[in-house]
Amino acid sequence: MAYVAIADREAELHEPKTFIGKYIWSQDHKVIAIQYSLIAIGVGLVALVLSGMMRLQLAFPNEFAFIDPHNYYQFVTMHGMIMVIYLLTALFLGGFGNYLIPLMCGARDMVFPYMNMLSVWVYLLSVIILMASFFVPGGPTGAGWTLYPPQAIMEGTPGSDGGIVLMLVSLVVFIVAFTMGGLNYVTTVLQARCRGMTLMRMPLSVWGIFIATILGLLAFPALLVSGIMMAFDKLLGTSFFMPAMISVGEPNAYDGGTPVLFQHLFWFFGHPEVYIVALPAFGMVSDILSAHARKNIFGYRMMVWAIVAIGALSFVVWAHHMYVSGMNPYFGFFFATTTLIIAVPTAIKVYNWVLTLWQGNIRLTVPMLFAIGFIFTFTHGGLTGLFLGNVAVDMPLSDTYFVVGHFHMVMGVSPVLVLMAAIYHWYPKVTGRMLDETLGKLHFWLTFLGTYSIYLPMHYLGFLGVPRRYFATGVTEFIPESVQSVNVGITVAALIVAAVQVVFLFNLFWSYFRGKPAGHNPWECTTLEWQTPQTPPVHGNWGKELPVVYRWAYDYSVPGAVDDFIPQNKPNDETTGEPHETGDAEGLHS
Amino acid sequence: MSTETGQVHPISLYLKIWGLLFILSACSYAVDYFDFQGYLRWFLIITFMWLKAGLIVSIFMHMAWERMALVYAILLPPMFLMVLVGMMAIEGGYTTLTRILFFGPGSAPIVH
Amino acid sequence: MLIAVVVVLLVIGTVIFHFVSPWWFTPLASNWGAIDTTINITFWITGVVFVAINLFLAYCIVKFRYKKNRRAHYEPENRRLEGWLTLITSVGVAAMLAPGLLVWAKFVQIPENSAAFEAVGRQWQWQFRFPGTDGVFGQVDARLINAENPFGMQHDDPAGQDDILIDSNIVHLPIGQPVTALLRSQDVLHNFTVAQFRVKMDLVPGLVTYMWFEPTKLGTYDILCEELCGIAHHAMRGKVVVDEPADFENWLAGYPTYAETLAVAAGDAAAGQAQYAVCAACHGMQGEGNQTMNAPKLAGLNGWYLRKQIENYQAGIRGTHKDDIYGRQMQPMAATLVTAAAINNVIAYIETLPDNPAPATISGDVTRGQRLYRNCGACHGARGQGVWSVAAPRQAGMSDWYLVAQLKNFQQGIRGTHPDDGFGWQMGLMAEILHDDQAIDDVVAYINTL
Amino acid sequence: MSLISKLMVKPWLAGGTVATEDSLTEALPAAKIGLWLFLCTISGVFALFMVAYQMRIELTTDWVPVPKPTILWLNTALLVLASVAFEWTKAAARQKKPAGIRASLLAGGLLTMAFLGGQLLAWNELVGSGYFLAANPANSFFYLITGLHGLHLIGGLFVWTRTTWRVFAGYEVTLSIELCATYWHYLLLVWIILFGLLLST
Ligand code: HEA
Ligand code: HEA
Ligand code: HEC
Ligand code: CUA
Ligand SMILES: [Cu+2]
Repeated sequence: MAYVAIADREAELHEPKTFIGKYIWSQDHKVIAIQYSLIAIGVGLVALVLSGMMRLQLAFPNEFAFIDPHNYYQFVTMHGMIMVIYLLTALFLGGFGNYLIPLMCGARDMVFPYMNMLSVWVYLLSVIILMASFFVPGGPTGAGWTLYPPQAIMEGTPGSDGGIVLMLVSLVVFIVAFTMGGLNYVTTVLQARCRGMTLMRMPLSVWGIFIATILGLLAFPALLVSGIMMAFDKLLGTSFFMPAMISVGEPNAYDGGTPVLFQHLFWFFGHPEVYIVALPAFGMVSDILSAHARKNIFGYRMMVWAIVAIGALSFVVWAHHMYVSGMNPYFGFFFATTTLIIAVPTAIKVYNWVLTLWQGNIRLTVPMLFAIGFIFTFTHGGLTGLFLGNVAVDMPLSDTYFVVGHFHMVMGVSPVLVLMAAIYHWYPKVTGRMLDETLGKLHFWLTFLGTYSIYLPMHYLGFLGVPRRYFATGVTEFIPESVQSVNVGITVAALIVAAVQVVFLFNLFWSYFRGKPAGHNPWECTTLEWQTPQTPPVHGNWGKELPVVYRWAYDYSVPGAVDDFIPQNKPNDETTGEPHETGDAEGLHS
Repeated sequence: MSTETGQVHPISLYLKIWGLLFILSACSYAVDYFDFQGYLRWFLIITFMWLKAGLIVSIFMHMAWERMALVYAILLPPMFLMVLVGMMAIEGGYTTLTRILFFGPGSAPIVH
Repeated sequence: MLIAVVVVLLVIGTVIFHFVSPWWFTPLASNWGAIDTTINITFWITGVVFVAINLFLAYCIVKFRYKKNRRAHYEPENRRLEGWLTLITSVGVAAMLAPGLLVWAKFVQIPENSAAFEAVGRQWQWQFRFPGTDGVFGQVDARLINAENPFGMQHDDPAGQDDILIDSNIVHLPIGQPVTALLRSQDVLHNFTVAQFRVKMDLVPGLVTYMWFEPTKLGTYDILCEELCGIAHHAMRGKVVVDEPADFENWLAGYPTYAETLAVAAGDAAAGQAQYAVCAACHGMQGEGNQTMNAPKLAGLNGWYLRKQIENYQAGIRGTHKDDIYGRQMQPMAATLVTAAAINNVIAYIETLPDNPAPATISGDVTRGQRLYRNCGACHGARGQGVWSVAAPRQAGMSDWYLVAQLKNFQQGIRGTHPDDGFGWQMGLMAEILHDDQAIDDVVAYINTL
Repeated sequence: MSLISKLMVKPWLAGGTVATEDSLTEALPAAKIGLWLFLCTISGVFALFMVAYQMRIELTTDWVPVPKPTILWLNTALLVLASVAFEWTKAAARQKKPAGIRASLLAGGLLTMAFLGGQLLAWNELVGSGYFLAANPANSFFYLITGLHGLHLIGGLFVWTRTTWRVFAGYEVTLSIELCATYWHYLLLVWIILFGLLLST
């Protein structure tokens, strides 16, 4: 077993001595995970504030002197980009990926700890560069998170000088950071699993993160390529994406390129990207549902295949974002078909989540509430995706608030709910203390109901034809007055939801010092991370000996067993052939 | 099922592969020489390119002696890329067509 | 428990909301009823799935809530069940996809009998072109575009000579006639959307895209740009008026062909001088403006803007609002220029007048004004020089008190709200971002520094 | 066991046993897997540039092919030699011949630097005869693609520097050498494909 030897290379574990070595330049995957998460949540809060500002303008047009079209478009762009890349991608893969992969696979650390450490600092650098663009003349770019040229690099768009350049640089730096981390995650899963942890025994969280990382490694190059070429167009005057055209009434030197090429490249990255944030969420929510329903995940193999299938298919649907972009219209047939096909594996996942609850023994803990909320919102958002995927139906809806409603429902809230579920679920392992339950429930109810009332009405604005990325609708003959009141309602809900995140942050902070001590396995889970000898796990995770895995990750409520869960590292009793009596994994908690 | 590491391959194998590579390169140039046009041209050029790449990867970079999984990992993404390549070829043609139609023959490609 | 109740309530609420909400498609005005039908099919299928899954979810939560003595059922998988679900889902998906693809097949094929018109977009204006009697569009070239040739026509293309050029945000189309919109952009990406027609398509520079539809209802509809195209994206609007064929022909006849636009004689400044005598009474001998008469400075104003405003006054688009006291004075004056040649002559004369900056009379917070001017500069030019392609006039060095007055007019809807005004509404939307009189003073004070 | 049959396993059946499966990547050390993954990623980058290249050429009015300076052939030979040198180093490392390792490793690095220098000369020659970056899409792509390839080699040289230093300091470096060799072969392959593409258009 070659990989065991690798997983057990104690000699190579870099033991930190000083404070700096332990918390700043740490090579411990758990510390790195926390660093990633804190940076991501920090920058995510910026994006949250920006969304609040946008909502203020949309609900009360021209009431707030500090919002004009110039910075409105900057807010939209930065909000979208931060949320998708710098918050969700970083938090799921850099944060949870780092924390969970070694623990769930039974490894001591990532296989390249030094590179892992570099990854987080390079990520921080990319965030700093991004934030710096707020302070250059002209401000950050306002080209929309899709950064379509020619607009993104031409006069008439906010931040078309410094802002867009810093954005591109920041993205390139982010990609470097992601690649360093990503190589680690994939290699660790391939190489450093402990004895007995076969591929099909891995928890779905690991599967989700694993496949998402592979998607990232293959998709980010497309962003890199399009970003570099756009930077050349901007800075060196090449014409990769730029045809002959005028700019503010004057001819310019570009000739011959085509913006459609950029869109193809961007979405060749962009569509897999949305699954990069969805797949880890799919995986983690499966584990959470299973643990709190005290039942094995239903159809484990199908769940794995679905993750793999969704990952693969996501590379051949990109142009469903371009149905009305002026590309060759015959592509519509191909992409509508592939897009709707992708709904089938996704549907299976939804069914299996619900069927996991069926005949379970459901504990309505806070993580479970969030997970149930996820099923609800994701189903809704996925189904609206089917409208958009069907090329003819997309035509009236594209670029309206229907699209905004769709992607906030699938991306702006579903994975976010999973993140929250995951934080409530794994916080006890990370800190040794429980998060406060009352505050947690408050947080859940306001977030869940609040976001639904933000995003549901948006779909209807879209049917009406209200366009997205509009600073103000002004007067049109088909948009009735009542839309304004809908907008006010949405904004009020958004502000409430934003405010309740403060409660959550307070909870995170307060429970760290005052929370109820958690014990080593408060939710009675089977997976390995709950079986560490210490909570929180120390550097090296497993004490003297690596765990050995005897079963899959979902032995909940096994008929005949004493407890309703059997940890993965628990062997059968030699005499009876049945699992050991006690729920404690012996040998590890001495 | 384990493979021995550090195996030694006969020099003759390498020589044969070099030969093949030369033939394939010759084919690539032949495409130019016979002046094939349009999709056929791209199809041929890309096929030869992939064959060459495949040979080099499998022999000189020892892929043929690696495990299944890596082979999958190395073959699948190129397939997606091929979809992209094909689509982009069509897209390029489509764009050129509208340019000739509306912006005049001056916009027609003058190369190839 | 509560969560199950809430899920049920949300499902019921969503369904009720769907049926009672007044926010739904605007009534169809084209032949694309098939799109609406496909959407309805999609609604029924996805709606049933949504309700079924979530009610089942709620049921599970209630039925299988935690009981100390119960064991969950251990069932790793159930291939039969999963197989059936996959099959049903595939059928459901196919039932949505098939009609969708049929509609799309109809959309990509332009019908034989369709007539073509061209919609040209540029930052933040629309223009239109009809092929004229020969039914063929002349070829265009983005490199030829300038204030004199706003369409970028290729001069020597015979097919282009009879093309009808409509340099306005308003277009008319005949009812009952399938039309193909050829879409062309002169700068960045734009998008041509008329909500009532259901179809939309992007305008891409370096490419001509198309879509087709058949207007089926008389009326005036908004054209919106639905592809982010810069700072005034939301202000890039046009109108399409669906007419009876005869009215449409009349309207079209009012616009010049390309050959005719070329034939218009250049203005004669000497002839214009005589006509300017009338204007000089208010605007001053040197066109320097006269605040006591409320007459702004004219010297140095862009010629294309002067022409457009004179035409607006003549057509009653400007200077007819009941609160527009000074505009109403200007209106009869503009009427004294009876012919197009007269207008040209006057403009030619005004262009010869010495351009000295008007004295500054407004003071305000220049730094704040500069921040606000980031928005204005996109159209009026970073140095306030005026930009023909956005139809935005020069501001630097013009009468500042007049700028203030006009901004207030725009804000109060005194200017820019006439239904035939193809440009003013844009400035109206923009003027709204100046929240109070102080902001107006600030931005004008900054303009004075340019 | 193929990947497919691995994915068909019903994991709940073997409860209580230490089910084993041979690793997907058993024979390779982690660093090699990492390198391979990295190569996949950068292959994506190069391949996408080629996609863009191929599409851009398809639609252009203004494509004036860049002359290919003859020095490029020489450079190609240099890079081939560098690659051979690394293969040689590998052999020397396997046979534990320190002198051979040192000589061939140095040769590999120096040949690479010579290649890079040669590329610069080629650029110089083009600029000298008026083929500027932004003048024509063919030029843009030429500089972009060769530049990117060069950057990857420079990145490789950093690792090479570290390896060389460790060789001279007497550490065990067989793995590093193997990684370098793989990387150089890979970049040679990329260069040959790119060069072929540039020549054929
Ligand atoms: C996490 C992110 C995420 C996810 C998972 C998805 C999932 C899907 N998305 Fe979404 N999408 C985005 C994020 C995401 N999307 C974003 C960010 C944008 C906008 C980008 C921008 O322009 O700024 C976007 C835009 C977008 C568009 C472009 C719209 C436009 O611009 O005009 C389209 C069009 O096809 C689309 C389709 C889909 C489809 C078909 C799915 C499918 O995968 C959904 C599958 C799920 C289900 C279908 C639900 C579960 C199934 C069942 C319960 C059973 C169903 C049963 C039957 C059908 C019988 N999405
Ligand atoms: C993950 C992605 C994500 C998330 C979470 C959100 C959250 C929100 N979004 Fe965002 N949005 C986008 C992605 C996202 N958005 C994208 C990609 C665009 C397109 C940009 C473009 O067009 O270029 C967009 C555009 C967009 C628009 C359209 C603007 C326009 O077209 O003119 C609007 C308008 O209302 C809006 C509103 C909101 C609101 C009110 C919230 C929220 O405030 C909702 C309520 C809050 C939460 C659900 C909590 C989330 C908490 C955190 C993010 C912080 C920290 C996390 C932890 C503590 C774990 N968003
Ligand atoms: C989207 C483009 C656009 C933007 C942005 C814009 N304007 Fe204008 N502006 C116009 C157009 C077009 C007109 C001419 C309207 C007409 O033809 O009636 C105009 C006219 C004006 C006039 C009247 C000038 C005259 O001589 O009659 C003033 C004053 C003015 N703008 C000031 C501003 C200020 C101040 C801002 C910034 C807050 C601004 N504009 C932003 C397009 C714009
Ligand atoms: Cu034009 Cu938006
Ligand atoms: Cu997508």
